[in-house]
Amino acid sequence: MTATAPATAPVTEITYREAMREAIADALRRDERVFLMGEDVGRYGGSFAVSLGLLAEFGPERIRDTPLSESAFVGAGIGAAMAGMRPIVEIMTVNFSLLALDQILNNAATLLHMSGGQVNVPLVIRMATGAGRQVAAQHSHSLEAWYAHIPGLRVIAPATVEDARGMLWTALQDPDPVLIFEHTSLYNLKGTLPADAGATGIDRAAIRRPGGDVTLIAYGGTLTKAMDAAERLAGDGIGAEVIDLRTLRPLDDATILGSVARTHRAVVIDEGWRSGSLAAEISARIAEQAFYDLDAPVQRVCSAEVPIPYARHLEEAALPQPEGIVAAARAVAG
Amino acid sequence: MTATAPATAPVTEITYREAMREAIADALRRDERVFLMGEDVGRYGGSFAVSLGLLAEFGPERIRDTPLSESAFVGAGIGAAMAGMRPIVEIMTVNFSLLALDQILNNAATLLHMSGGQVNVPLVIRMATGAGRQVAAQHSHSLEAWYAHIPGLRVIAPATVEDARGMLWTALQDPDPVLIFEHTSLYNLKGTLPADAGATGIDRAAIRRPGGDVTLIAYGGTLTKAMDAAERLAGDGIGAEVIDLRTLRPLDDATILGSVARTHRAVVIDEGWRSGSLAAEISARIAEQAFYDLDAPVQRVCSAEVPIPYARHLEEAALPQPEGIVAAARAVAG
Amino acid sequence: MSARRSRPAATAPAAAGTALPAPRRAEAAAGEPGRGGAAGGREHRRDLLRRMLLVRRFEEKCAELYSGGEIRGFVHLYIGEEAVAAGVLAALAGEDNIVSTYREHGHALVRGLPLDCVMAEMLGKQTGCSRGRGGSMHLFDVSHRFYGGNAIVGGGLPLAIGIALADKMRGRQGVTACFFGDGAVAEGEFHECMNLAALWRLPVLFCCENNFYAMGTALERAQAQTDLALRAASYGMPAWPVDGMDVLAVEEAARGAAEAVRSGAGPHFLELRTYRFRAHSMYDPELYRDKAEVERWRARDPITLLADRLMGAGEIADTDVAADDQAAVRAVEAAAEAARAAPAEPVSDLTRYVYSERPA
Amino acid sequence: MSARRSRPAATAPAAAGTALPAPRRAEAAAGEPGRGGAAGGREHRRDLLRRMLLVRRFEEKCAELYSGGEIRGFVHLYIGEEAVAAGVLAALAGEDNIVSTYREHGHALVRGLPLDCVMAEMLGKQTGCSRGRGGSMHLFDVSHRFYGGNAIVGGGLPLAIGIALADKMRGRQGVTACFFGDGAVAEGEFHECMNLAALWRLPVLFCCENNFYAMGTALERAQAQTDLALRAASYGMPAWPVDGMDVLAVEEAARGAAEAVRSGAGPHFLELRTYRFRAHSMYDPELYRDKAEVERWRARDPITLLADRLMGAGEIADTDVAADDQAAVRAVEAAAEAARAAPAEPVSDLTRYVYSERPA
Ligand SMILES: Cc1ncc(C[n+]2csc(CCOP(=O)(O)OP(=O)(O)O)c2C)c(N)n1
Ligand SMILES: Cc1ncc(C[n+]2csc(CCOP(=O)(O)OP(=O)(O)O)c2C)c(N)n1
Ligand SMILES: [Mg+2]
Ligand SMILES: [Mg+2]
Repeated sequence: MTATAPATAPVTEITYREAMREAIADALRRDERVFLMGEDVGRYGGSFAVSLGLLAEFGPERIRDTPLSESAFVGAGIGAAMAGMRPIVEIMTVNFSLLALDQILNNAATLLHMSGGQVNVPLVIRMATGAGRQVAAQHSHSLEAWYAHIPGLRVIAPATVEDARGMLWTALQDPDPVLIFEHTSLYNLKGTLPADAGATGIDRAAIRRPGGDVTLIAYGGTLTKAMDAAERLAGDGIGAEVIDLRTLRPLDDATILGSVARTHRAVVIDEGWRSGSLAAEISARIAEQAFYDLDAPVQRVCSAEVPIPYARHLEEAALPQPEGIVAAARAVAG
Repeated sequence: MTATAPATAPVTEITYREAMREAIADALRRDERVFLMGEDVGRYGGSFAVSLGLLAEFGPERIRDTPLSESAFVGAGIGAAMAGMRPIVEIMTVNFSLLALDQILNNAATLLHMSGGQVNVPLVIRMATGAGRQVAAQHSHSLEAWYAHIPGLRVIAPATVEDARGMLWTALQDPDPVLIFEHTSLYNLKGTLPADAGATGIDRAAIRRPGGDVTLIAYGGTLTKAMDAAERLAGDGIGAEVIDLRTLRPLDDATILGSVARTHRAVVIDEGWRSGSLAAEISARIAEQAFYDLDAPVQRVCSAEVPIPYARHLEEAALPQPEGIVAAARAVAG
Repeated sequence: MSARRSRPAATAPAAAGTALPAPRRAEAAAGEPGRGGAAGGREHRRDLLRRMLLVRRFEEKCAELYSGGEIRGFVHLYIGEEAVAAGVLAALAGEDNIVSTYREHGHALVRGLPLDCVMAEMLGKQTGCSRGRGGSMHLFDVSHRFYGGNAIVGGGLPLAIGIALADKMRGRQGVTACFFGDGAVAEGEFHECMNLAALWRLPVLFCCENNFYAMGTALERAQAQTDLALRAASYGMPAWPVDGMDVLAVEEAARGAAEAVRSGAGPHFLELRTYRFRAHSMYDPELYRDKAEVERWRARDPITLLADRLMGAGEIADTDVAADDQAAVRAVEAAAEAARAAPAEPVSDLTRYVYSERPA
Repeated sequence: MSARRSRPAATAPAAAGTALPAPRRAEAAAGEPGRGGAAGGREHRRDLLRRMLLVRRFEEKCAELYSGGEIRGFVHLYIGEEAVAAGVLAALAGEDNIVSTYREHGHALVRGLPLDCVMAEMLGKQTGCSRGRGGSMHLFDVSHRFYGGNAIVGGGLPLAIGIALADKMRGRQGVTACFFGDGAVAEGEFHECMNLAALWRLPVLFCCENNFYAMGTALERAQAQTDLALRAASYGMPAWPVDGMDVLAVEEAARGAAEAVRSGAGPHFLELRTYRFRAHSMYDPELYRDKAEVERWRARDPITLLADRLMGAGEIADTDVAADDQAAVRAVEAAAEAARAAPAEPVSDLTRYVYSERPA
């Protein structure tokens, strides 16, 4: 696994979408076993334009458009991985991944164990996730928690341009299935990257902003909101440390607990519905392992327990917002 | 909703399986809109023999065998409920429910909200759940936590003969979709019922054994294990209060928190994999709402994070057992 | 009507143009959108034109409001496909049920959902037919037996099966029309539902809107068997391809099929060959098809086709068309104004309708 | 061989009995189970008999061990269906891949998985082919390209598609044989996989074991179209029904189809008509079929059929059959003893193989 390139390399401005595209193109160039497969990844250019232009460079065998058959093409990715390829399967959004969930749980995640260690599934599945674009109930799911529940999977959520560029290659080196969640609100995020940016680790959470009074734990689409909240809290003299989980399974307990040991207070921000959210797992872990460190109960800022509505004001009210994070942080820090 | 019959009625011994069958037959007799639909519910008699004999009494229209098409027949149940029927859809086991999950989440749970209150889905879905019979990785799931995450659903888990007899009718009166999880280890459970046993509530948890030192929270297949552990703990002079959740969504916070307020200690027992389990949600809620009541961190006794293996000794080691519950209870109570 | 593709033993389709039997016709209010009215008459044909014009102008207004940021989310326009909704729904009665997709504005309007409610829904207002919660992809109106847009490709098919099953079990007359695209045919649910409907002889009218693309994926790159009527016929149900740009052909085919379904002959399938003139949704560079192809199809614009035909036959004058068009434009403008002025659902009601409201 | 059911334009099946081309035959160790050996020869036919006997005696032993509580969980016996595994696998080479179902003991044994390993897996031992983690429904042996039993009906089909896709992309010779039951045909995944395989012309040999029941559900109560070869042919792939009780017919059909697949003609489909003589799994009161039906099928026991034929042709004597049978019984007994004596996986290794072990 290559470390991030030194800061001396020339730096370019790039969007999250472009960084992801670069990562895919790079993998296709470096390893002939890699191919990209999914609905409209080719001629259409990807429903979020991530794969735009790749068909021209790599051709229809390796930028492989599929019919609307989520179970079959995800399962085909599993089979192809078993047989020596390194597929990147794109499920257009997490909303449609339910149709492939049986394949992911009962085959991808399970074959290695069930076969007594014989059958590896070196597969990467990418999917867009999350709400915030007024696409209503059936298109706004955040089901990362479900996937993070499954033994045998690794689940990651790049939330920065650097990770969009760097996590894919590392995921492709993993002998086991890796799921990558890309929050749709991030695709237009801009950032800078060294021209020779390479792979990043996929094992550890990152502290995106240090602070001593309260730990804000976020991932994917909620990271920017947490950073925003931390900025506002700083105005009030509250030092918020912001953790970007990066990896949702396995969770990086050490980074989380280390921070809580310093701040004694935590707020978990998660776009999933509150009951049964990933935030619940994190809250439970902190309480289990750092009970005596805590000065206040861990707070969760999650989505309201409602199918996400279309109307803008209702959708905004349903999702975690910086105001809510600030309020929760003040409540525990106060 | 009828209350449980008075204890003066004659009492019969009955299994959980028979109680469930009685409940179905009773519903079919009382309401002509009710029908049972699923794989092998008719001629085969139900894969767990729950519906054995019902075909003869009610005929193939109302005891409706389906092809192996989980998505279609669950969705058909939703449609039939929308159009005025009161279907009981049986998914043979939770393992196959993944194939119907899109219908359950994106239609059953969501239609009412998405239609601005117009489309009700008065549907009951029953499914067998759980491990313990050496049926290996693909047939041993406990995914109640996933379903309990979904707004719009009500999720219940009868763990006693009385509830097997009583919860279905109440569920059928609900204007919204209700999922019933039946742990396969319970079907042979024996109990007594008054001959005129009727409906029971589906809103509240039940305290199955009172105790003052520690609260054991269980549901479905783990209730017997918790009761067993409580018995052993009593031998050590530790009074364990055992809560049977009964309803997994919405959770009955009042009963849980009321008990913890008395005992100051809690152990949650859940056959789901630990990370992202329902136990995590319960643990997080207790910590959030009863932080200052707790004398020790909430403990979770869950399944090991491994696809459930076939070999008996491995399977036993993977699942929650009374010994582990006793140890966890001693750890918090000690 | 095109050749029948069903395998033997299936019931013959009812003769084209068969009049609706009395009981059902009595139920249908003449002239109301979505009801047949005097099938075959001159006024009826002009009504078909009016309905298509209404849909066209509505869609154009949506595109405008989308550019202005008043409509958001995913919006899938029906422009070019109007003859399908207008033709199929003209063959249905009030007792029939409709299940649709995310590209359902046309179905909703032709079915007779109040224009104001549909427009208000597009703007996410309380007066919207789904109280602003659904938006473009989730129009509902139970009073019109319009069971919604559905944004999961294929997701509506099982619902249609179930509604039809309920009707059958309750002995209720009623055809359930289920719309879906060519893309849905690749989904597993399509297969499960075709089989179940045929096996149980359910009163479903499957209306496959074959516009030859699923987003950017051309039919022949998605289907080993591109003859979709043949695919459906393989389940043993009568199935026809229909010229989906010719509203009269659509209505005729739909009427025959609906009659057969109604008479207990089990599910029927129409492959309605049509084309979308615009992007898949609002953002779409349309890299996957060339302009010439689009132009070829535009030359068969269903509205122009019908208008020319009626004018050619001397049934209407060009001034009639202009008048109908202006009426559509005005109605749509008024609806947009009303929607703008309409109240928003209060945020305090966010969690209403997650569960039913019960008497306290 | 029965009539071909494919639609036009599909490649003609290879002539029955075509010899394997040299490179592949060189790979196959003669006489090893699962390899063709001298196709068509007397010794080969006796091998087929031996393989079927081995499966039969293995299954009977499993039933016995299940009653004794030494085997647990779900066990689905293959008794009555042996000709399918024996015939199909005789037509495959070592380079070919197998994907199977939960009723896969027969496929595993005929493919040549070591008897001891298979039996040890049944008993959940460390020496089992899946180290005791899989049990009856999850036999695996990657060295034999045996990619497992799969306990989700239809769940193996996408895997087979994917393995075949990888072979095709890598330019690797190899047919992927995918076994599944008649019940799986109703699942959505079946449809998605038929379409994908046909669309991409993948080298898959679909082997539908039609035993006319899915648990207690008779084919005609599950399928609107009960001619399953016709169903498959509707995707534009060559498909035949085959007498699945006649091992020679199965082998012949499979050889022709496998040759065609290998030569790049895309997926082929065999509907192997067979019958299970016993319960679906170990507990099953068999309320759904009558004894007379079972007896009719038992009269065509595939082992007796072949033995009688070979004896009738004077190829073997009844003493040969008895000797082969006794050899099978002895082998199975020895395997059971070895499995009993084998060690269990230590509990401390419970969480091994959830993730791959990495060099520290
Ligand atoms: C299960 C599922 N997969 C993918 C999508 C994304 N998607 C939305 S519309 C569409 C194309 C559908 O094409 P078709 O069925 O032909 O309908 P059309 O848009 O042409 O009317 C896709 C892929 C979805 N909504 N649902
Ligand atoms: C998706 C799914 N649904 C239901 C089951 C339960 N089940 C196991 S085997 C079986 C019958 C399958 O029949 P068929 O495919 O004909 O195979 P056979 O058992 O006859 O060999 C059923 C319903 C399952 N394992 N997977
Ligand atoms: Mg289309
Ligand atoms: Mg079968």
